[in-house]
Amino acid sequence: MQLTAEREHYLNASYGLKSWLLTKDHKRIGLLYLFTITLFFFIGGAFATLIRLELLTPQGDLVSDDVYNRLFTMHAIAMIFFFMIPSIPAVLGNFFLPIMIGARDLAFPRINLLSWYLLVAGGAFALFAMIAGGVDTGWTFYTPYSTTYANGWVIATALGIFIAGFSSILTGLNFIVTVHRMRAPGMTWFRMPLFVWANYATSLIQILGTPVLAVTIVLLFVERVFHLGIFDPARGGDPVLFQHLFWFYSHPAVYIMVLPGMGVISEVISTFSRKPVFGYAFVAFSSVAIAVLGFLVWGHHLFVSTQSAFAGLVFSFLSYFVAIPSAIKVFNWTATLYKGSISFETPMLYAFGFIGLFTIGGLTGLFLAALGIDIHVTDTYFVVAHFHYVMVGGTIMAFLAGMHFWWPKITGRMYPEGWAKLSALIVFVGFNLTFFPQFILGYMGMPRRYHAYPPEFQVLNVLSTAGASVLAIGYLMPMVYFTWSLKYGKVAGANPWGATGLEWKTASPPPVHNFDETPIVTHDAYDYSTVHGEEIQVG
Amino acid sequence: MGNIQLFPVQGSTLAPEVDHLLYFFLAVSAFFTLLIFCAIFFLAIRYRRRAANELPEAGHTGYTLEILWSVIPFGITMVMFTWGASVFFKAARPPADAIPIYVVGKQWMWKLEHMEGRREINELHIPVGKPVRLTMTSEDVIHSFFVPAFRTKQDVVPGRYSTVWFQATKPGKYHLFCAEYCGTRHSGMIGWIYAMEPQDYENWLSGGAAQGSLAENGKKLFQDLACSNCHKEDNTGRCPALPGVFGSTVHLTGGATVKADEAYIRESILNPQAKIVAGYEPVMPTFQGLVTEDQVLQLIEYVRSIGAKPAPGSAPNSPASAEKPATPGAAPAKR
Amino acid sequence: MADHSHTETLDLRVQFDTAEQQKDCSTLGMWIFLITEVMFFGGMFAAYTIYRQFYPEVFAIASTSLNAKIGAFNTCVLLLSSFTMVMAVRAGQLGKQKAIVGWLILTLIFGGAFLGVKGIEWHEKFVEHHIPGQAEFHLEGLPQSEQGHAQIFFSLYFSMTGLHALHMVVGAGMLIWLLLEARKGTFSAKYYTPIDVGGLYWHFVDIIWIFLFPLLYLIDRHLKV
Amino acid sequence: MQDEIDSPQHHVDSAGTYVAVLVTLLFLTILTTAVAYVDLGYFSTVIALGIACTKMLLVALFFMHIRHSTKLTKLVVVGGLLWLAILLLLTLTDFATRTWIGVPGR
Ligand code: HEA
Ligand code: HEA
Ligand code: HEC
Ligand code: CUA
Ligand SMILES: [Cu+2]
Repeated sequence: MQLTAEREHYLNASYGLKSWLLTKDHKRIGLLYLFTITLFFFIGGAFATLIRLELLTPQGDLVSDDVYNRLFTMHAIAMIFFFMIPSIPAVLGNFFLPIMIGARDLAFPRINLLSWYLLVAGGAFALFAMIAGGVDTGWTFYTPYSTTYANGWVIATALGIFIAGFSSILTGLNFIVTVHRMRAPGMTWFRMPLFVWANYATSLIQILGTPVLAVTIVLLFVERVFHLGIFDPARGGDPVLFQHLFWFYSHPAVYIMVLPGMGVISEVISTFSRKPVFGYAFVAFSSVAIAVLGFLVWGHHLFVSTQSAFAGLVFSFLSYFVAIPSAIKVFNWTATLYKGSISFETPMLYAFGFIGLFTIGGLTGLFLAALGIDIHVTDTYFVVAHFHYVMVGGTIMAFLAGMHFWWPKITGRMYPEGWAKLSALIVFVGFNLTFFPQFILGYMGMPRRYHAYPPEFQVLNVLSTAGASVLAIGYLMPMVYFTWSLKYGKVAGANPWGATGLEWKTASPPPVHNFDETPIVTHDAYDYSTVHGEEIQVG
Repeated sequence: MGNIQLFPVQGSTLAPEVDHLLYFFLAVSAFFTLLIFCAIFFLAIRYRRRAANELPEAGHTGYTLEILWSVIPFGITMVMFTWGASVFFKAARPPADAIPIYVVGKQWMWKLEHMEGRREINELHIPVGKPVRLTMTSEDVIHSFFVPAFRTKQDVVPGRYSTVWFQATKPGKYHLFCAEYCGTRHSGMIGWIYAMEPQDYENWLSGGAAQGSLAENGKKLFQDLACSNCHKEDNTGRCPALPGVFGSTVHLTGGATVKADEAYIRESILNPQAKIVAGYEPVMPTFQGLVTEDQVLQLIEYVRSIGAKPAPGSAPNSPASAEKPATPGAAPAKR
Repeated sequence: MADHSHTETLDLRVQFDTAEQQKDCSTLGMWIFLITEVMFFGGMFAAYTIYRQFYPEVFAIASTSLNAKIGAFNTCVLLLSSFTMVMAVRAGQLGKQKAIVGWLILTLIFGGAFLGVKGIEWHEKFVEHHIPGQAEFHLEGLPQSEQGHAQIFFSLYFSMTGLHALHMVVGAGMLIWLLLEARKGTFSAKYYTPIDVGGLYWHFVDIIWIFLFPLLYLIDRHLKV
Repeated sequence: MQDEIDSPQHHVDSAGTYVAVLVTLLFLTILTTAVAYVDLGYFSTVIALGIACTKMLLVALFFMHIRHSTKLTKLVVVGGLLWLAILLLLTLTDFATRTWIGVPGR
């Protein structure tokens, strides 16, 4: 493992725009994804900033109601379909999944590149729609509003999501085949890092769920463009059917968003406690269990939609089953700390943040899954708070944990620890200030997607807006210091954290085909006795 | 704005039930959140890394703990489910003697009609202490009828009827929101519920009954639309007589039966061929496009008013009580 | 394991250790893709099931307006194309270059015939004004008030057969590419994975039609002969 | 390391097998069309779908070589059908129970 500057690695093996745009290297494709989703995160963040500014006062004074509706729609579309769903799997998963199982690349490198292009193409449609005037259907596209009444760029946006969906499907397909067929010698299923398990489970959802979203969009498309009447109430169609099909995908999709994050947390918690994850097998299986059970609960979004009361009962009941594997994970992470050797680098701080905020977000999910409470809080800010807790407090924290954790491996440079810790703190405080008040707002009855609201809700909204500006600073800081570290960061060794995964056994940054020699795996995951005594020299 | 309010008023019989359920959830959540937070905090401090080269023993995983922390949360969630479902079922089934009110949502207003004929827009007056049952539909997109103080809401879907009911406990003025996104002025589709003492309510009702009661208007329509040409009281001719129909079980050609509820009457008017009464020819024309949703509701109310009519709220075969699960599996009124 | 500095060939790309592994990955990849297709059509099957249960009589009458005999004929054409496709795969397994080309051409012809017949059927619908969303839409034998429900049947008919036809067109494109490659002599008994995998796709599209045919043309036809 | 690869697809079926399968498929097509004109009540649907499933099995087992493929491939197929069943059945829990408590919209 030589560390001379001349060593050839995936970044300096070839130069020029073409060498990136036509690359088949999963690591470079991971970075291409990183740029794309960062762009969409800031677009979505800019919309969020405007939403929060508008909600500072009860009157709708900053933008018109029509513009406001477009803002939250495009905020959600940018964030969900073009940032969060590709975020961890397509960036960190792409980069590390093959390395972690000791493969030279994914099974289908060309398809991998294609799926990035599909995301870009889909993103281009969505961006075009945003620039040309936006859409105002809400990210849920409920019919008949979206088919008959909305006058924005519904079709362009829907097409963008459709194309991005194929990107997601192809990534999932690639991962599944890779995990089944490309593992290095000795890498048995129960030696795989939990991050790989989590991405595997995610891929299952991607291939089984996304096609249903695709066909739903197609049916929306033909109804809007060709006036076929599949959901049209005027012809005896049922708009609630649309909601079923939409949520058949979109509920499992929330686990596409959170499972990879959980995988990151497993890696981080283990590394910074120097202990195998407690109950490894349970944590591994719980990922698959969440993926499977996640398909059985979608009707909990339809409790007041005129879905039959009996179906409501079934879906409420099933919803509680997903909570159990999630609980298993949270408890096992906590138990991992017991008798560990815990250090507090930035990734670990984010991991703590994740566990705490995901717990709150998840537990409030249980409120929503209860029929009796949901009839009051559905479509209020309580729901908004719930999902930002799991997605922003959960997944984004995990994404940042992963970015900091693997940054030295990706770039060969350390990020500045002090700044990073500060920004983690700012994100945590800003986040809670933004979204905690929304739980109260929701229970008080403030409906979501409201451009103007009664004055008694103002105080809490002001708090929320204040929090959002703190949060924005917290998110901008990593942008700055990550960029800074590319040039000025301390050069990182192969294994700066004393971690166990195969990715730490190869150089930083890794060579083009990941390993100079195909590794042969002889130990379980997280066997710290294999690294102990090597360079454990953490700042 | 000075007085910060952090909890909504309890304005209905349902509100305390939902709130109790909430307290239970809050307690469970607080317990687990604190448990996790404290555990992380103390473990992280207690086992912080003291030497750079320290390597802790890899512990063993026991099944006991795993089972423990799967089973206990599962037990708790089952309580959550059962309790939540029981509250929901109370909210789903209106009592037999509830006062019927009709609601039509449209972009972006609520149109409400009382049986006695008073019509309101974005305002609803109701008596305290009496259950009220809203039968709702939409003229365009999906809306949702939401009264935070009553802790209940229900989507209002075009082409179908949905039901929500509540019983106000305190006189007062409560927010009415549209909670399902319905387009540009969604946030403007709001109004007020006025819960009044029954006496005041009676006065208010009689105050503006100039437009004629819902059933009276329906009766007039029945004449104007020439329904009465066919549907004669004495059951002569080719058409079934309508008195007594509402709430009864109708036999259809083909052998199925259907309960004559709102949805069935509506279908009979807009889509008469869908279900043909046994012994009759399918000659009734459709009135689709000729009548508005409000008018359909008036016609329904008229048909209801000439249905079996014992003293309100008492007899088991009163129209409203007949709407309870009479014939499960009867040919469903799907839309 | 094998060193990875070897130059990439078609039957052994850098990321794989053995040709066997590569072939296996491709097949597995295609099967997984087919599962996504099952779910894609599944959404429409769900819609179909629900509306059929809503409006059984209307659906029966609307089904009758389709020509079951043409449908059956077309089903046979498609099954024939599946047969020629599997023969092409077999030729690949045996490394018979000429036979591959021949069977692929036959497959294309049958596939094209299917699409042609489908086109004729669609054209008829236009002539008969059975196009949902058009003001002139009218299905004979149904009262005005049921026309909406009939429109839903035809909406499903057009989306399902339309998307199926789209898959056929994609499949035909794939066949043409295979044909060109086969004529260049790319395939051999050692390397015929693309034909194999392409075959899977083609047969899958066939299976979808096997279900569309009874669902759209046959069920409840006896209710109104 | 890979999962078991019990060397799939080295098995070459005879052309006769394929012809036999084709003939069966064509026969079933004609059969299902003919039966559709006969009123068997409820069973008409069952038979139509039963025949379709048989045809699917034939195509999958023979033309798509499921007979000779790995366990994993079989698992993938079964899994896919299971998920289709989830989609259909859970959607039907709503649509099939809409009138159970007799309150419109519940
Ligand atoms: C990453 C995304 C994510 C995740 C992980 C979740 C997780 C969960 N969600 Fe959430 N949800 C969303 C994103 C997510 N959700 C979004 C985006 C929406 C709104 C969409 C829209 O309408 O626009 C939504 C809406 C939503 C609703 C509909 C609300 C409504 O519109 O009325 C419901 C209802 O049941 C729900 C439930 C749940 C449940 C039960 C979980 C569970 O998986 C949570 C499990 C986790 C835990 C339970 C915590 C950890 C466990 C412990 C600490 C142990 C103690 C546990 C017990 C006592 C059981 N969610
Ligand atoms: C992954 C998904 C995701 C993420 C990350 C976020 C992030 C944020 N969201 Fe998002 N949100 C959704 C998904 C997400 N949201 C969804 C699905 C909805 C529902 C939409 C619907 O109803 O259809 C929603 C709706 C929603 C609402 C409710 C709107 C309404 O119902 O009326 C609000 C209101 O506060 C909100 C706020 C925020 C805030 C403050 C953040 C913050 O975390 C964002 C912080 C990030 C930044 C601030 C970026 C930093 C960049 C800059 C500071 C540059 C600024 C530049 C300019 C201003 C030019 N969101
Ligand atoms: C041309 C004659 C005709 C006219 C006009 C007509 N109907 Fe009917 N109606 C019938 C016949 C015949 C039936 C029984 C067959 C059927 O169910 O369609 C019927 C059935 C009904 C039923 C179901 C009765 C039951 O016993 O279940 C209702 C309710 C009804 N009509 C209401 C109306 C209303 C309201 C109007 C006016 C807006 C109207 N009808 C106009 C002929 C007519
Ligand atoms: Cu009506 Cu929102
Ligand atoms: Cu959900």
